[in-house]
Amino acid sequence: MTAADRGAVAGRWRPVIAVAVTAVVMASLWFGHAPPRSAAAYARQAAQTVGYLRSQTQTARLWVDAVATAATTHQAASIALEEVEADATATAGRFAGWDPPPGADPVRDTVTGLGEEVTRTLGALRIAAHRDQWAACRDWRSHCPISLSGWAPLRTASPRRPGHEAQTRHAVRLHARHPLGHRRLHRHR
Amino acid sequence: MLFGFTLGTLSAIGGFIDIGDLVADALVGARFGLRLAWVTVLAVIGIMCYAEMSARIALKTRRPAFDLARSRLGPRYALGGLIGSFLVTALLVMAELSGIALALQLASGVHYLLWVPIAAVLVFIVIWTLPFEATERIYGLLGLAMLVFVVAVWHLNPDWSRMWASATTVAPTSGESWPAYLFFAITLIGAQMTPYEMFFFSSGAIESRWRPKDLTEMRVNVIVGFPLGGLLAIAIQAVAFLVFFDAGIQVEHISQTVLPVALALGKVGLAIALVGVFAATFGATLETLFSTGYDLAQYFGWAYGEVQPPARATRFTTTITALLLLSTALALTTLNPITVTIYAVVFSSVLLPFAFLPVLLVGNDKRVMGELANGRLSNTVGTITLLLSIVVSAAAIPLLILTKAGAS
Amino acid sequence: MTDHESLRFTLLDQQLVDADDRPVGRVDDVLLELPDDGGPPKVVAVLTGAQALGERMGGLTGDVMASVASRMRSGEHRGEPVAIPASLIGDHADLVKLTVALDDLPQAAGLERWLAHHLVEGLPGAGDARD
Amino acid sequence: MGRVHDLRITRRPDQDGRPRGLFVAGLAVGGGRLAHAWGFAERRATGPWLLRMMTARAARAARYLPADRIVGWGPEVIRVRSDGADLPRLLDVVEP
Repeated sequence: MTAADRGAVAGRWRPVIAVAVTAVVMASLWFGHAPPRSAAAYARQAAQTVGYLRSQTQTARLWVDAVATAATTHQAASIALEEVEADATATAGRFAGWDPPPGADPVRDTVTGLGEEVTRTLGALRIAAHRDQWAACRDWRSHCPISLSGWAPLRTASPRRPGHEAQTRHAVRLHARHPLGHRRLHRHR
Repeated sequence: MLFGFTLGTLSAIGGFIDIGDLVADALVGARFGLRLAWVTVLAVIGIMCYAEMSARIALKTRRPAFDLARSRLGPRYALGGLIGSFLVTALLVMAELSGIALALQLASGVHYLLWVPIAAVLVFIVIWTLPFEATERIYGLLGLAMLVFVVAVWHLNPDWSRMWASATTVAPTSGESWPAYLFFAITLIGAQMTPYEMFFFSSGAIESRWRPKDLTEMRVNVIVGFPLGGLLAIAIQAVAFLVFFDAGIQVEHISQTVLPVALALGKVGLAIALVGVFAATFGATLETLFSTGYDLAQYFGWAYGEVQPPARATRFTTTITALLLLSTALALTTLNPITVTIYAVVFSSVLLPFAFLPVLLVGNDKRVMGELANGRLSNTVGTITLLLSIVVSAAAIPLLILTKAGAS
Repeated sequence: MTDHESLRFTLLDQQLVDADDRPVGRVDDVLLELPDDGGPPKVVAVLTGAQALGERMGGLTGDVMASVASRMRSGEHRGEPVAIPASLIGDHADLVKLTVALDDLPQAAGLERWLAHHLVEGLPGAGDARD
Repeated sequence: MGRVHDLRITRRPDQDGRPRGLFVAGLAVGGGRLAHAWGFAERRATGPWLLRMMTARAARAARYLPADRIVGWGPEVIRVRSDGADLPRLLDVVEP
């Protein structure tokens, strides 16, 4: 019984298997964390970063709207705004930490600029929420870096809405230089 | 009869919805709409089959299904499965504890890291003092609060034809890749077909002292409980779809899971949803801890169980306490619970065949099961589910790496 | 009608319980002895505990398991796995039932007793380890 | 002749008819590992179909080797009187 359970193959191949597994694990860790080196990869990351920033801004907007319609407690909304700001800071910081490949400096300027704007706005929002100045929060849309106008939150299920173009303003700017960026930005449609 | 019925049903729902579902369903709904709802349907059918099988084994032998697993897998493979599930559970309990703490944070405004140790102490007290049945009943009942997600779907006035179109499409949404789509399909399977649901449903059958004559009652529980859990899961996907999809919002926090309910039903809805999240994560913490304790105790033949006072099952109690401490420490590292959940459910899906195969074999063992051995339906669905789980298990890690855990 | 059964399904790896149905451990290995008269081998004892299991499995995992388990034990018999004489085995099928109580097997479940005595017993609400 | 996959044990009564202990009645020899591990070689299970089909050939190949035909019991090698061909199939020996 014992011999049968032990299996015959294991012994000789064990070191080979161990090395192979380690190599695959190391490679995949690197794959997960390697900075984008090519212009295309950088543009993809740029588009993804803008997508995240937009997602975070939109989330903040939903919470502010919810407070405005008394649909949520102030505690829950403040917590959510803190989370959103922290996420945006992390998203923007991650992108800013990558060196742009040759010729991608304009992309970096656009996206890091947007990141700074978004984090500043969300930070102001968080402070206003902590001070319980919810009325001020409601006005923030007008100077929000990512346009939110024309986006009716609920009760509209149609995929094509007026104002959609405005949402992807930055996408279009990226598109002018990097077609890939444009494609990635439309992932959420 | 009625009482036993509700108890089992609650256990089925409570077992189904946990942090994995709260995270994965909202994430998937926001990114893919209802285009992965079919995965939930498959997962419900698969888990119903195996939960019924393991409960039937428990009725017949009065021992949990996995008790007989070691002689089928052999000690080596069983040990591999055991170590794997121990690690996955540590991650999962960490995520569940964070889920409890995040629900309390949203309700109170106090930072979640302060709630983590409190949640852990609360869990420990419940393990130590309350009998199994009482705990199961309490969080099962509270878990019904999750039905608020189903109500929210209607209050969001959805375009039903668009929902249907999304639910009947098997393809990624535009801009998403196939690997990402498949990766999230696996995530959903890992979140919804969890081995501990089987453990728990079958242990519940033992602790409620069901006998072979209660077969019908047990089956009714399976047929009602698990589809209800699946309905809740699809409801979470649906509200995330309705609120987040068009806005291009990615789900990164538990607060976003409950946000649609607040938008649809206001503060009351939010409060009920938070109670539901609390109950689901709290119950799941107990369930995952216990199933790992059972797992280990059964492998080595230790005394186990909630029916015995802790001193009669000291190794069992010590193990789950140690696991709880480990998970609390993990939770306090401020690792993002959502990320940890995704990894945990993916690794859990890797281990699925190890959980399914022995149950299928014992269910067919005529010398153990006698007239309660598997019928044709159990075997057909069981075999298909097993094959599916093998495919999922093989594909999970490559897809995890390829999609960078769903990031692209 | 066969009068013999599979060792694999009715003894090895199965749950051991004492006369009062309290869990003792698993049948982690089986000790066979070849009688001098040349008859078939006889099951002398069943071995239980992580040490027996580790020695049976072998390999790195098994060795580690066995040595850890052996270090955790105390008394004159440390170094040998816990053996329960075959004469104490009652019924065996998917459960192996002993004809004695757990308390009469001082070797078995040592960790359980140690933890009960040193760690758990002192805490409130633990119940009594000995009844 | 093949690998030993299982032992068949029996309780042999002594002269007074009291059970005297567990003895090895014979060996289960040959056939695949999985056929034995999954219980198909000794007719414990008849399903599921797919697993049975996977192991059917191996299960038919498994033989029962009674202890009285064994000449030498070694730790690695077991010597047998008679060749393998006339051994009964395990499937035919065990109860249906």
